[in-house]
Amino acid sequence: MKGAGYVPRWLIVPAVIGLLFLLVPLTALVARVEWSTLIADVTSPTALQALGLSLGTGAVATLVCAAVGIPLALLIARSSPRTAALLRALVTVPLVLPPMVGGVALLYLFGRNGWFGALGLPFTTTAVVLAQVFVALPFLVLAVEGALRSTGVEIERTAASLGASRVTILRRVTLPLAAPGIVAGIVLCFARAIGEFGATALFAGNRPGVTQTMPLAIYTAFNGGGVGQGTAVALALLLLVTAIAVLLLVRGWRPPVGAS
Amino acid sequence: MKGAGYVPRWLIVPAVIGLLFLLVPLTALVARVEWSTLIADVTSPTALQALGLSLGTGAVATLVCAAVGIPLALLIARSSPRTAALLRALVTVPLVLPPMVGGVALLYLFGRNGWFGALGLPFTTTAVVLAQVFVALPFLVLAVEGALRSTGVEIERTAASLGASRVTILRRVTLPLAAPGIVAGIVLCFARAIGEFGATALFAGNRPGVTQTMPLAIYTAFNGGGVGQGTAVALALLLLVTAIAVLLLVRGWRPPVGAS
Amino acid sequence: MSAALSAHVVVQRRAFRVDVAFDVAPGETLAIMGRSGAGKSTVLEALAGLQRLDGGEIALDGRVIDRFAPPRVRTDPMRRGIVLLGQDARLFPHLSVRENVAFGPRAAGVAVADARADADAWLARVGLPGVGDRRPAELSGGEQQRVAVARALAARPRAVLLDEPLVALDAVTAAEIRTMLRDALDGVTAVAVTHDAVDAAILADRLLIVEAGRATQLGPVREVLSAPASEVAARIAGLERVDGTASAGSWVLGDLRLASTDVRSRALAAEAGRAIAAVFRAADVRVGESAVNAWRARVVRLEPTPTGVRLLADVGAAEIDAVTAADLAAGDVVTLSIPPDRVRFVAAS
Amino acid sequence: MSAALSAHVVVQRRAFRVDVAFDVAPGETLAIMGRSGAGKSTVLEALAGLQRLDGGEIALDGRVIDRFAPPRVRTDPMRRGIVLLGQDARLFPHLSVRENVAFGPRAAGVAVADARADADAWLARVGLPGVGDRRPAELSGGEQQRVAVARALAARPRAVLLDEPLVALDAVTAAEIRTMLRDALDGVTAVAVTHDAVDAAILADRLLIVEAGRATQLGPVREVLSAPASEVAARIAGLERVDGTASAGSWVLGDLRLASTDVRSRALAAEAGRAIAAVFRAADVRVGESAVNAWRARVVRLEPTPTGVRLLADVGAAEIDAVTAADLAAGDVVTLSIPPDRVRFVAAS
Amino acid sequence: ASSAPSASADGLSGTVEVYAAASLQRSFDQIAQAFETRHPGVTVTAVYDGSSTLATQIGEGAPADVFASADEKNMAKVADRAPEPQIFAGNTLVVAVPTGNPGKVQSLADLARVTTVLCAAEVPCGAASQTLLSNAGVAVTPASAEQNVTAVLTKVAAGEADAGLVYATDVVGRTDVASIVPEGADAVVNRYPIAALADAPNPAAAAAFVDFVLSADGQKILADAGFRAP
Ligand SMILES: Nc1ncnc2c1ncn2[C@@H]1O[C@H](COP(=O)(O)OP(=O)(O)OP(=O)(O)O)[C@@H](O)[C@H]1O
Ligand SMILES: Nc1ncnc2c1ncn2[C@@H]1O[C@H](COP(=O)(O)OP(=O)(O)OP(=O)(O)O)[C@@H](O)[C@H]1O
Ligand code: MOO
Ligand SMILES: [Mg+2]
Ligand SMILES: [Mg+2]
Repeated sequence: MKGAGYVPRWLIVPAVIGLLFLLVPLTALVARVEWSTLIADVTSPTALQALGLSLGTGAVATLVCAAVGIPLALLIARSSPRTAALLRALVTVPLVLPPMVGGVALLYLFGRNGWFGALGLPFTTTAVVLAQVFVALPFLVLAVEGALRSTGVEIERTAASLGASRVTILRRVTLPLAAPGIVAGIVLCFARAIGEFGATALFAGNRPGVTQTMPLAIYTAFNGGGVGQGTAVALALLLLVTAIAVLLLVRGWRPPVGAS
Repeated sequence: MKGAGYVPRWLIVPAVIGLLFLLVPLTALVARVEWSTLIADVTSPTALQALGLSLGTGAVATLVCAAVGIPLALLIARSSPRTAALLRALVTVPLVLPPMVGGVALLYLFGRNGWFGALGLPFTTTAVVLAQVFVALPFLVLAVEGALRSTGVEIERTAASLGASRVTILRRVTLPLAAPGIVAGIVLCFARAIGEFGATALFAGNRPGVTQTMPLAIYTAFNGGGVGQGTAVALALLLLVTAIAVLLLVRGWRPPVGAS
Repeated sequence: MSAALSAHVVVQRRAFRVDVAFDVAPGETLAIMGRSGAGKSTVLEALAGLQRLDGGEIALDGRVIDRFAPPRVRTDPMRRGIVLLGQDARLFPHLSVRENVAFGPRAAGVAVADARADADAWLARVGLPGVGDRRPAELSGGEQQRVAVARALAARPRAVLLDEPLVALDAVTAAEIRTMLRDALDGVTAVAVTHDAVDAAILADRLLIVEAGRATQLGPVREVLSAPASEVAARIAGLERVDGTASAGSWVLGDLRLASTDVRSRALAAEAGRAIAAVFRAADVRVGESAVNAWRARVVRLEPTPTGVRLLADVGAAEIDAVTAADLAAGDVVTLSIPPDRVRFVAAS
Repeated sequence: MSAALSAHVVVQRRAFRVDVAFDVAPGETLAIMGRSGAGKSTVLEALAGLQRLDGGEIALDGRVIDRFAPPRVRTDPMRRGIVLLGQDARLFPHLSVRENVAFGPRAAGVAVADARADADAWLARVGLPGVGDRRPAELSGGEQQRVAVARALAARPRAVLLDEPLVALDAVTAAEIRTMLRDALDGVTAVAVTHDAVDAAILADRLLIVEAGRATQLGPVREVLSAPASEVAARIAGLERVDGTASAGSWVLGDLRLASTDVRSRALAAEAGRAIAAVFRAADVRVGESAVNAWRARVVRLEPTPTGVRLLADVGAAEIDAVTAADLAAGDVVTLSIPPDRVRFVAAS
Repeated sequence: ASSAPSASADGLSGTVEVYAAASLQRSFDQIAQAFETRHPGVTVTAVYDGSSTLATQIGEGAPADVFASADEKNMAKVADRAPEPQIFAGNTLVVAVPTGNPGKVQSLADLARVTTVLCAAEVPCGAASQTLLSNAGVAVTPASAEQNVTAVLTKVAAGEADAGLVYATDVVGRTDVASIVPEGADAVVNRYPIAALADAPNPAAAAAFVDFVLSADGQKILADAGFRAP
């Protein structure tokens, strides 16, 4: 893409309003940080344990989402318009549910009395990952599907007529061309997984070191906290900064030019 | 787009696994429905009031998100790679925060003692909309931005050289070409707004008829419910079915061919 | 390596129907020419497997790779061993030029280093050494076209389909690539769609004329171009074609009478009353009196040409120099003539 | 309505630099020809405002619309009143064909019904009545190209830039569209990039030859095409060009000596020792002895042409019929000749 | 609960997983510490959340050893796993107001006048609030029916609400809210049951923990946090 497009300049006004609306509340949050206890708060074993758990489960959940979500997105993108509309609606369903309800559903399914109760999943770290996958997968699928649809099939046909197998086409044409959308989907997915609270709280519980991720630690701190819930705010900041660092790292990575 | 692309057939396996993982928990939910009280539960004044409020605030929040989010997505999509990466990271930030923290931030900002306390927003329906916008806007922006980037600027340049003003280009070329992505973004945004719980609970509170949306009603029912939490499950189903109906309606709508 | 191709392609596109059948011998090149929208690209896409058949069948070395009637067959494009160079270059935008050209060999399992060396060699052959590291978007239109040619040929297919491979190239470059293509297609089964009779003459063994979805003429290139069976075929060959009647060894239209020194033409013209067409090059027509093969015509229009003026008359056309044209205007009556060794007669319907 | 265009375009693209200056009078059409990658499209994109200048300036009717040096000016493409028909058709995929053509008028504020009627009229002019309701993807390559032509012209710009408007069209359709374009461009300021000397001759008043980013020749079309200043210009015009020396009113190269009946040519050749080039059409060269303007040459290659054979000799080339060619093979020595009224001399450097 | 028990002086070992209502968080953190000091071989893991959430999880097989609920209703939900609950504490309501008491709230009656937030009637503190207000004959339309006490406190502390009804234990040690003990508060006591679960992974430690909560040491910590004796 060379040069700029042509967009009405006054659109900057609503754009900046939107951006400010997202960012100013966070500055209000920062304004409430108790700087005196910040270091202690964010370096407490609870905080670090929760952070590690969040990053670990978030990463695994994102991998799982990519592994099943990209194929699902491909399936939808390459289906007939009718089938695609149906599949897309089905994928959107879990999105609509408050995560807590999703957590209840997972608990019913995998709980003691559930169909898969024998697996003994609830209240384990695996359950955290499952809860995150459940809430984050739709975001990945819908974002990737959009990208795949707009890259179109013409270029796949060209590759096919050059003798490339389906796997080669996928690896060297379809996925690289949809890469911006896939990266966007993975970012959405990871961010959603990292921030997930409701489903985790119900399905995995709030067990320090096992299922207590950052959002649950924040919630716990918030419930138990005294003045200004300083610890909760500090933990929220920690989560934010870490997540941004991870995201910038991911975004900064680009496939090497002309790679084969 | 004519004909099919070329995708390895075995990808259907992970795709179906992904789809099942999203859908089977919901059937577990349905299995717990108490059919005897279902009708009464979903037709109770509380349920219907909450549903109406959810749909109304969700729709308004989606409109607001579209009004500021599409310009923001355009801004990002047409920025230099560096600026775009930064803006994208900023937009992703609120995504990472557990919604509850977002609600606290909003409360700090718009609360009586906050910078914008004079507006008197908390405990109003407006606050519900704001909370929904805060959590849903990033999804819309990131999805739309991906779509805009992949449509590229070449076709905008063609339109410009045919004498179309920036507004005309936006209206007749840029937005229509990105339409699939925009629809996807709006769906994501609406779904997320409808399902929003944490930020609403903290920032807007839980006033039946004013700020008690479906997720809050579900949670309230869940807290008050007996062993089976029948009412909560019934309300969750009601939310699901309604949302799917709305989404299918939106998805079913297509711009008329050759419209001008 | 090169395969025999046998095709009967039937494709229905809305009201438009393509129904064309032909065979290509192993190593042979068949050119397809026809007007815009005649169905040429549709035929190539069907051969490549990118367009579903609505009838007929396609076989490679006797093995059916596509058949409409039961038992249906539909081999995937990548399993046909046929490479299509489409009408749009459609380079992979995310790959370097070198990786674009190396794509086919890589897909066929050639080692990376070998495929790249091969790609560089092909880029040199299409006159683009040193652009391997660029992205397709950093090339001019003609350069992209040439990379697409290199990419198609580098895949070393059992049969190659070229849809207007020399379009968007200037005369000099086109001549170079044409020569390169002729060598590269030597011994390779190929079908090439072109709008330029020069391409057909140099690249192909036989020429198929397609009009409105139907094959109207198929034969050795020289034969089709020198004896075009239709107005369209004549115009494609750069010839004038005027329908008349055979009479006493000559072509006759009203008062006009043309003789030919060509043996086959005279044989045709011997059957009195037979519908025949006179075929000649406008460049061979002279303005001015002549003992034989002269006719009076009214000037319809005068059009500049690169080296002179093209005179369109109510019967025939001439290419004349600017000096001669200076005295003429539309509506004038002039005498045109053509040497008998420059006229051919062909059967008309 | 039509504007005077004055341009000095400097664009740097990596190592490649375009630096070309020219004026176009109101209503005039300028053709640009040159080899693939010479910088032609870059010039048009700069004029349209889609390519940033790295030097020079562009003015329309004396008003600067683009200038590199301070005070910098850079008018948006949509405010220039210049329409570019790019090398790719780039139709709007989401709009019907009719809406594509109506896009320019609609953007200019024409009422919907009028713009549509206008679009239908333009579609008829490019030979595509009745396709208005289709999507661009449902058209053949040549049909898309014609829709793009219609879309550009329908916008009724103050100046129109055409990048290879007749590419991808068969000879018959190209001739029709060429005639249509000639009428449509009558009185419209236009710059047309083409690879076909016929286009230049018919459409343009003047012709600019661009080589490797530089203008090497600019003048009335006929003049440039008949007296090409370079090998490239000659090949573009479809001419042979052989460098030699003036000697006693003739062109001389070693033993070879050619005379011309052309007055200006003889004047040039009168200056003994001056470097001059002989320019002629291969089609005018005959095989066989002749009293004047004959030379012996070795056959380098024989190439089929649509109507005969092209003989490439070590000096010059000839287009001969197949019968003559049958006796020849590469390496043979033949006598070639050309009538003195078919040779021109031009100054060489 | 999952780690293998290892022998210690009193024979107790391993971990004991305590599921406790959110309002017990601060006192149970102290109790856990004291319990661990008493039984060095045992590690206490406390999981805090709303009582109904915990009850649902225990019903679905959460690996809990002990459940301490904020009300008897939620304890009753898991009757099959917690057959013998014992009341270990009581809690009463106070009126929380922002520091400085901008609404000049003096009594329950003032709650009808100012912006008031209450717990939703469905959660334990909400049910208690309803009882307290109707006993006093005050009709309050809350600005919000919050899902838990923390939400009520947050809104009061932020100055959003002029008053809210919370547990006496919630305001202990907080400087951003002041509290007023309303008339009739003593009459509405919320009773907290605790039970060692029947299928506790570590039944001995579970029983010991329950005993400790009911012991004088446990009761002392609870009393310091503002709880009443059962
Ligand atoms: N983005 C780019 N980066 C670097 N070089 C470029 C870029 N775009 C074009 N070029 C080079 O600039 C030169 C001029 O390109 P241009 O497209 O103007 O050629 P052209 O004369 O239109 O050729 P053609 O007849 O093949 O279309 C070419 O050599 C091309 O390789
Ligand atoms: N998707 C489609 N739907 C309907 N008609 C189509 C479609 N694609 C092509 N056509 C029509 O089919 C006919 C043949 O198209 P095709 O592309 O084969 O032509 P072509 O001979 O290659 O022409 P050109 O020389 O212009 O490329 C054209 O008349 C075109 O309008
Ligand atoms: O301690 Mo509770 O269960 O939040 O009322
Ligand atoms: Mg075609
Ligand atoms: Mg070009």
